[in-house]
Amino acid sequence: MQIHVHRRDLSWTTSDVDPAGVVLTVLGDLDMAGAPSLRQAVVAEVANGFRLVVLELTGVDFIDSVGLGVVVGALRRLRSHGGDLLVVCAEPRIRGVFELCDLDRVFDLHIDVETALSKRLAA
Amino acid sequence: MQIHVHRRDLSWTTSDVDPAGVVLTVLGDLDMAGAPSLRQAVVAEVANGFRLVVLELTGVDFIDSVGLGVVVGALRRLRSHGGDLLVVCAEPRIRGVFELCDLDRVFDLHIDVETALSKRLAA
Amino acid sequence: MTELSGQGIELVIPPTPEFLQLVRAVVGAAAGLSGGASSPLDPGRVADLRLVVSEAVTNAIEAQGLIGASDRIFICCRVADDHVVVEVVDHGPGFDPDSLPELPDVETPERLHYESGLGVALMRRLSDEAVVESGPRGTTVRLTIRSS
Amino acid sequence: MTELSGQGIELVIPPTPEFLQLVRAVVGAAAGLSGGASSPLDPGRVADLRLVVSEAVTNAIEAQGLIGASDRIFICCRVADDHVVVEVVDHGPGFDPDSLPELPDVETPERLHYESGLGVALMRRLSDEAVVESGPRGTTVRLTIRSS
Ligand SMILES: Nc1ncnc2c1ncn2[C@@H]1O[C@H](COP(=O)(O)OP(=O)(O)O)[C@@H](O)[C@H]1O
Ligand SMILES: Nc1ncnc2c1ncn2[C@@H]1O[C@H](COP(=O)(O)OP(=O)(O)O)[C@@H](O)[C@H]1O
Repeated sequence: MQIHVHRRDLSWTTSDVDPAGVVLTVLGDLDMAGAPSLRQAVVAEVANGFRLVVLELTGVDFIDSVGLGVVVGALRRLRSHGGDLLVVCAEPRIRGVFELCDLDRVFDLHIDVETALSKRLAA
Repeated sequence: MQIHVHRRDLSWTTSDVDPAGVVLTVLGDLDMAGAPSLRQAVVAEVANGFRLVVLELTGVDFIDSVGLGVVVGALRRLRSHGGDLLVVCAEPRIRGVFELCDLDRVFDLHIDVETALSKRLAA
Repeated sequence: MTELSGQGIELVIPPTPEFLQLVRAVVGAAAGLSGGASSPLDPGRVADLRLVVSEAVTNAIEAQGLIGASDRIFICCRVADDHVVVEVVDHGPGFDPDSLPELPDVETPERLHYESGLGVALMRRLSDEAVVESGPRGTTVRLTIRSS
Repeated sequence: MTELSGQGIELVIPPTPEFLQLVRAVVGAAAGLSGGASSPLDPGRVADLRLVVSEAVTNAIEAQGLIGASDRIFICCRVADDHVVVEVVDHGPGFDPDSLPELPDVETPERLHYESGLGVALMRRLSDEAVVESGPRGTTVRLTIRSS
């Protein structure tokens, strides 16, 4: 496995947001080798009833089309359960790969978890 | 170049020791690609009149026989000018390579710069 | 084997995803190490190179997986004054790069049903040249990245 | 080319020291990535493997440098259940590994005049097997590292 996925309940961080939310912090290379771990992590959160996943990609060193595919699949899975996915990604190189594939039109790429959550609260 | 060599005058650190001393902190891989930079650094210090060189290898990630050869050559160069070389190396893997070649019988491998200098003062 | 195989770096790997990171490291390092000369590519273009090569090798691994071909995958990388050429050779079933399906518009809900299908587009967008030679015995992808 | 060349990882590099770090990275990674299975070597033995391979490739680069041979150097690495075998092939002038000069005793002042001559000894000490096939057209060194 080339990535690590750390989870953190949002209810634990702040009481202002959806208690059924979770932050998944991904570290490593999000490629064909790393993608399955992230896919499994998202499947598990949704199965456990979480409806808001914040995908924290700031520690991702590399992402390719397979990694993007998992992020797209995660959004579909959450939406189909009435939930939502927020993507956090500060690194220009990783943001650039989303943009190259026009996926910045599907996801807002937030600078940090706090910004992502506050924009959601404001919306 | 695969290594970086940082220099720091000892006279600047403490007044108890040889003012003509210098610490060379080496970072990186001390192999056939990295060795020339270290060799040049030692030659330059001796040419500039320094007679005590503390070689700080704690930031060395890899050393092989070429790297060891430069350390041996540095000792010879300093001794032939009436000086001395102290080697600082905390990392067991790097110490192990010295030991495999019996070079721990030529150099004391000190844990840190302070210990190296205090042992020298006590001697 | 190929017109490039006489020069530069070559790497042969088993067709499994665990080796992708290694391929990127080798190609990235080779692009920065043209035998003593300085790299023709700035860091941004090296990142592009790593990405397109990763896409090509991912496709090669997938293609061989489809037909259960355990042949190893061949990657070579030649660094010239102002560009880098990488070739990826597999023994998969081959494909026609000019008749790939298009993805739905990115802002439609259907788009979310497609988790794949972006690799060849990325290769084309980021490479200065992307040549595919493909047939029933396998595929060779040749990618050229110039200094920007 | 060699009995190993049908399996595992292969790497071909120009004969310059800049590529040594890359070779270590590839061999170290290959030893940890036997196509999905877990590595046969613990981290200490992987470090030994990186060291002996680095010594062998250093010698190959030196040997080709002596005669100005710009041929690339071939490295292959096969990972088995309980050991890793690496082969390094050069096109240098060859040598006789059984008639290398001995270094002076390590505690004598003369020893300090020798800045080289430790590589083959290190390879022999750390490898479970070190086989040298050498002739006027080049040298193949085959190093076997077993799990400790
Ligand atoms: N090397 C290859 N060998 C065989 N088929 C390939 C190869 N590369 C690409 N393809 C085909 O082209 C399709 C599109 O590739 P790509 O754009 O990379 O998307 P993805 O691989 O994610 O499906 C693949 O699904 C596959 O059918
Ligand atoms: N691949 C090789 N081709 C030709 N000569 C070699 C090769 N490897 C080792 N040698 C010879 O053996 C000698 C001892 O090698 P080694 O113990 O690695 O020390 P060093 O390379 O530091 O001199 C070298 O000096 C060289 O003459």
